[in-house]
Amino acid sequence: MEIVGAWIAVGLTLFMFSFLYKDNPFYKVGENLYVGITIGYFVIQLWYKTWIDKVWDVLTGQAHDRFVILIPVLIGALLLTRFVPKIAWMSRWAFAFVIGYGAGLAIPATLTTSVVIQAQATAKPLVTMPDRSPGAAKATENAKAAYDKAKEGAAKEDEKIRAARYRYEQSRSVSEYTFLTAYRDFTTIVIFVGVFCVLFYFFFSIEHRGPVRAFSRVGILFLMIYFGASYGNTVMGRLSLLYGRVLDLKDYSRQMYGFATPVILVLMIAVLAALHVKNKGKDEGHAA
Amino acid sequence: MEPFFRKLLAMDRRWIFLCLGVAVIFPTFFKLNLPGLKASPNVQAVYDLVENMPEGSKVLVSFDFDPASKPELAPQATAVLRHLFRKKHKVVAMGLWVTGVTMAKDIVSRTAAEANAKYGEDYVYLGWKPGNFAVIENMAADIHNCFPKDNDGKETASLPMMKGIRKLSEFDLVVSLAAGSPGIDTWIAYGSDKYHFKMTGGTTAVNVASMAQYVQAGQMTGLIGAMRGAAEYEMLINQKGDAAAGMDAISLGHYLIVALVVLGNVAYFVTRGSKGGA
Amino acid sequence: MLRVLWLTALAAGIAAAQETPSKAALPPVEGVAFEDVPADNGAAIQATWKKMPNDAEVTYRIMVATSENGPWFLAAETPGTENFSQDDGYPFWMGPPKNRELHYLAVDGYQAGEERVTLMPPEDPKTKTRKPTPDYWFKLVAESPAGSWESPATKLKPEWNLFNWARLNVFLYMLAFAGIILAFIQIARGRQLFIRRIAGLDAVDEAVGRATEMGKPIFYLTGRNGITDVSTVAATLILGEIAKKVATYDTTIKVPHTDPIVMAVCQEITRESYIAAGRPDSFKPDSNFFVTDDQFGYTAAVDGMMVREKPAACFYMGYYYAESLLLAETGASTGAIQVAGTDADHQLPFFVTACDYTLIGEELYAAGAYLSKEPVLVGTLRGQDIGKAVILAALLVLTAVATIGQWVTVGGKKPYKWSEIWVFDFLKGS
Amino acid sequence: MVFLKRQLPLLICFVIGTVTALQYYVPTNFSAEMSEGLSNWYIIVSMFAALLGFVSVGMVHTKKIQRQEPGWAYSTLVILGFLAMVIVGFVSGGKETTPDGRPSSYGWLYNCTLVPLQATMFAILGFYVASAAFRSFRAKSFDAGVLLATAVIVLLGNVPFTNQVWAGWLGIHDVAGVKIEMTDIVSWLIGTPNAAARRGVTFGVALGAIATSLKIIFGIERAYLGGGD
Repeated sequence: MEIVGAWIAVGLTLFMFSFLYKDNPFYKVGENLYVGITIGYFVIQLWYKTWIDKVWDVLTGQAHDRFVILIPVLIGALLLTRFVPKIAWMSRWAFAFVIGYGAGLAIPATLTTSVVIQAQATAKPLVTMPDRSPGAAKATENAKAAYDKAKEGAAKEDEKIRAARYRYEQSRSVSEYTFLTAYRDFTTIVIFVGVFCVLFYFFFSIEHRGPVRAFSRVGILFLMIYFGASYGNTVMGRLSLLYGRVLDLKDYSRQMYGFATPVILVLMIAVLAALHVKNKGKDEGHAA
Repeated sequence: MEPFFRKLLAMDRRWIFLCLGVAVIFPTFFKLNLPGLKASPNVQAVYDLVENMPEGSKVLVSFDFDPASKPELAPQATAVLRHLFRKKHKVVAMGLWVTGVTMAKDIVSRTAAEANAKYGEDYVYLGWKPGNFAVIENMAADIHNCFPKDNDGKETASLPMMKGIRKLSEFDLVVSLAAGSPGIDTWIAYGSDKYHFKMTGGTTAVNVASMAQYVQAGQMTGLIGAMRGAAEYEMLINQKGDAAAGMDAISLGHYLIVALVVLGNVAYFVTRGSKGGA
Repeated sequence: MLRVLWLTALAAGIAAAQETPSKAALPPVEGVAFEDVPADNGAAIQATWKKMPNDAEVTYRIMVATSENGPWFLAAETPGTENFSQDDGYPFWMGPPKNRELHYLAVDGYQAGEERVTLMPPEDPKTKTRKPTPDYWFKLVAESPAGSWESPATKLKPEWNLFNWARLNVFLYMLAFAGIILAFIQIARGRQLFIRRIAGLDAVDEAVGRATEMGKPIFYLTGRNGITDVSTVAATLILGEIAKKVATYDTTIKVPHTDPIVMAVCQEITRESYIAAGRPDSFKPDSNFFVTDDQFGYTAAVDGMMVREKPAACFYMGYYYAESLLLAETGASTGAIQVAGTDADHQLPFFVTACDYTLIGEELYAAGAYLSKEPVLVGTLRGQDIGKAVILAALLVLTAVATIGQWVTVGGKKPYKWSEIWVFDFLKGS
Repeated sequence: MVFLKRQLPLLICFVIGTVTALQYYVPTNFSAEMSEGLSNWYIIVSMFAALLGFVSVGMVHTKKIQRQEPGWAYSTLVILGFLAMVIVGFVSGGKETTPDGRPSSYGWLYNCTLVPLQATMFAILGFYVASAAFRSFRAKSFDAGVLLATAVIVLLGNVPFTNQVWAGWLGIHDVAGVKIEMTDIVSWLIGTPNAAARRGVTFGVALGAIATSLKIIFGIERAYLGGGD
């Protein structure tokens, strides 16, 4: 079974990869299978994890209010009236439930998570005054003592000293205005300016002229940094996925899987080459 | 110079595919073990969180991804679960993405077996339910009602570990490993911001930039980003896995792409001067 | 929200509960009050009492009983130096005044032997009902090596409340924003509201002009989402505008589709544009055509067309997924002018680098509203603008307050983060 | 009839939407139970919603097969894949593993078809990213230049080895006890200016989403009713 599985997995992987050469029958086979298999998997999950678990077991159970569960089943069934043109309008009741519930839940949740809390995290003191309380001074003193001790104790263990120094610098940045405090303030300021200017950029009720233009220009630059970071990371993501496939293919080229990868690869190249020769001369626009 | 660049720009892109293929495949045969990996603050924060929780804390791990993101998120899940089991925390696993159910089960049972964790006492795998945010809302009220049975059809209420866990807010930590939405943002908006539990997670590279704001606002503690984050986590728990092995290939790929961007732009600027516009 | 202290060292607690007897008396604790916790489901009560001079040595315990004479059980315990009202977790408009002068402790259950009993009886999992909450008696016990003191018992029943006052701010924001949106949609129905010219739309004119000069077609893509998606709607509206220009200059436009419904809508829109431009005869119904609903199949087909026909301009409006990269790259390699507009922020980087102009996120909706003058769109856009203006103003004011709060002192001493307590509570998500 | 077809859905939407939105502000047990009940209903209705999608995909493909449209043979694969998965699913009782811990036929089919197909779908993009990096990512304007510069920094910083080079050769890495390495620069870029920009976008998107939700509840946005009377 395992070997058969390996051959299928390798075959389908290479089918999909063949899209790199161009859109071809192998790719189409893989893709259409994918659609069918995903739906099949989904249906099984729905059957066992939702229908049996949450509907059937309840109906056949003992709870005195068990028939209430028929209400959502009825609503769900109404959705399917979409396929019966005459009574398709009944599906609107079900859509009204689904969409109304989603919208109602989304309003307070979005307001809290994406507006109120985000605003709270932006509005911070742009300059932090040092905490002059005896407690803070004491904490710094202790951290310094620990740092000194670490320096004496372990001459070689660089990492420990560094950690102790880090803690010392951290608490010193609370009780005094140090480089770290300035760095944190700088970060706060950048966040504030960034959020402010980006919001300005997406402001459509006034013309972007004069100082408004300056703000929105800064906003664009922030957006570009966001897109740049996003781009850089996307590359990492795609490469990771590619690596994952390569690793699997390599794994399956071993003897225990009957050299699945090289064999199928050679076969596919042969077929594609044959197709290429056959189609030569015909109008053939490949995916550039 | 100019004709050369012009030719370069006009070459078939399948040559570039080939270069990338070589860059990614080469390190899988010849280990380079490039040094320099260091835990980033966000990964360290997740590690510290798990490390410093008292033994036996209740942790929910939500697998919000499917095989499409497996190379990135499976190593994260493995590393985090290993750490959780090592610290003897009680793990409840589940998922919001349907096509990830079986994959998640594999990961959970494999890491649990490594740590000799017992099903039902040390960990539970609840599986999946449709409805995205509604699942979170439902779990906040009553997990036993939301998942009447676990993934294998055992009554949830009959599992000893689940006796003490009824509501989302009873978890000491919720970890969402998400490849998109529903994922971390759903858990924050419909879960932690409303029902107040500690939230952390990991995400794919594509989503790292979008999740940064939640970390900055303190809505979640730390964030494991992509395969690199997984490699860092593996380093922190001192157990190398798939991610650490993959970093070489990814690294070469990165350098190749940087080189391509630079080369492409040089070519663009050199050739642009002569014949207005590319 | 509630800062409830669980008793873990229950042995000590039970011991204390049973031998409260006569040690030397401590001075009476002032201001002891037991109240129902505001804005909960009736699960908890809260106790407050004043900070006392000898707090450093004192341990406070809250005892609970179901009858006036006991038996008394330990509900919560705190050293005298901890648990003040400033940490009660409520915004300033709720609960006791926030400071370090008043002790605060919330209680929702007690320890009876091994068992933890909640004040609100638990739900019976079978019948899904609860017994009614009984009356409870509470007292505060202060204990120190020097002696002990206990307050008289207070009878109290935790009650449920109808409104969660801690979420009052979010409630008000919701009402206000709903009002603004509905009002502006109404206003926009009555008169024109100003929307600034979207810079990217200038590029559209240029692109159409260029296509006319070169005598090559224009490709217009409406994205991969259905007609219910806001970005698709915006894309169809912009298509209408471009089709008008195309009709006027008599160039060709090609709109490959991946959704039959969107195609039908776009066909209609294109036809109307040709009529509006006064050239109904040159309208070709097959300028909108269906390719396939499959993601990469569609992409490969469109890429192939681009390579063959070398369009003068390509427009990518609407929502895109991973295919954005392939489309924009192929378009760029054919040398076409490319204008994109999408709210798919994962795809924006690819469009920005590969296209000559990109409408970013909401700019796409704004462009649609700007061109169509549709009252609902325009009104919503203006309403959202007001929302943004409010956020901008709030950020400015609150940041100023927070920054100034770093220097200002009130009453001769630095108050406990007053700016955060007073102003930032408005921004608390509870 | 018009009431049933048009007004009633709007009314249902309004009532459900308002009740759900207000539930957030009501702390009583009844409110919690209602939320639990509604979410449970929603989960069950979601099942049918998913079915709705499947049935339409199925209908498209069966139609193709019946009419023998071009590419109809591929459509049979959709049906075939679906049937294969459903049959093994029912045979295995929906369980991924047999009692002795080995993969069941359902788990097996999942691992050797769904996993490689889905994973490869997006792995292909790795190649396209590379070719696009060379052929179309241009610093056409100052803005695009900023984007590319950030991207290059993030790309380089994402490689651990760059860090080695940075710390070892350049040596500028120790400020106030904090090692500033390539990783930290990337972390800062992502955690600060990127987070700020993203938050600015989030405000707009969130307000847009709330506005849409409000319009749905108040019956201004009624695209879900579909066409017809």
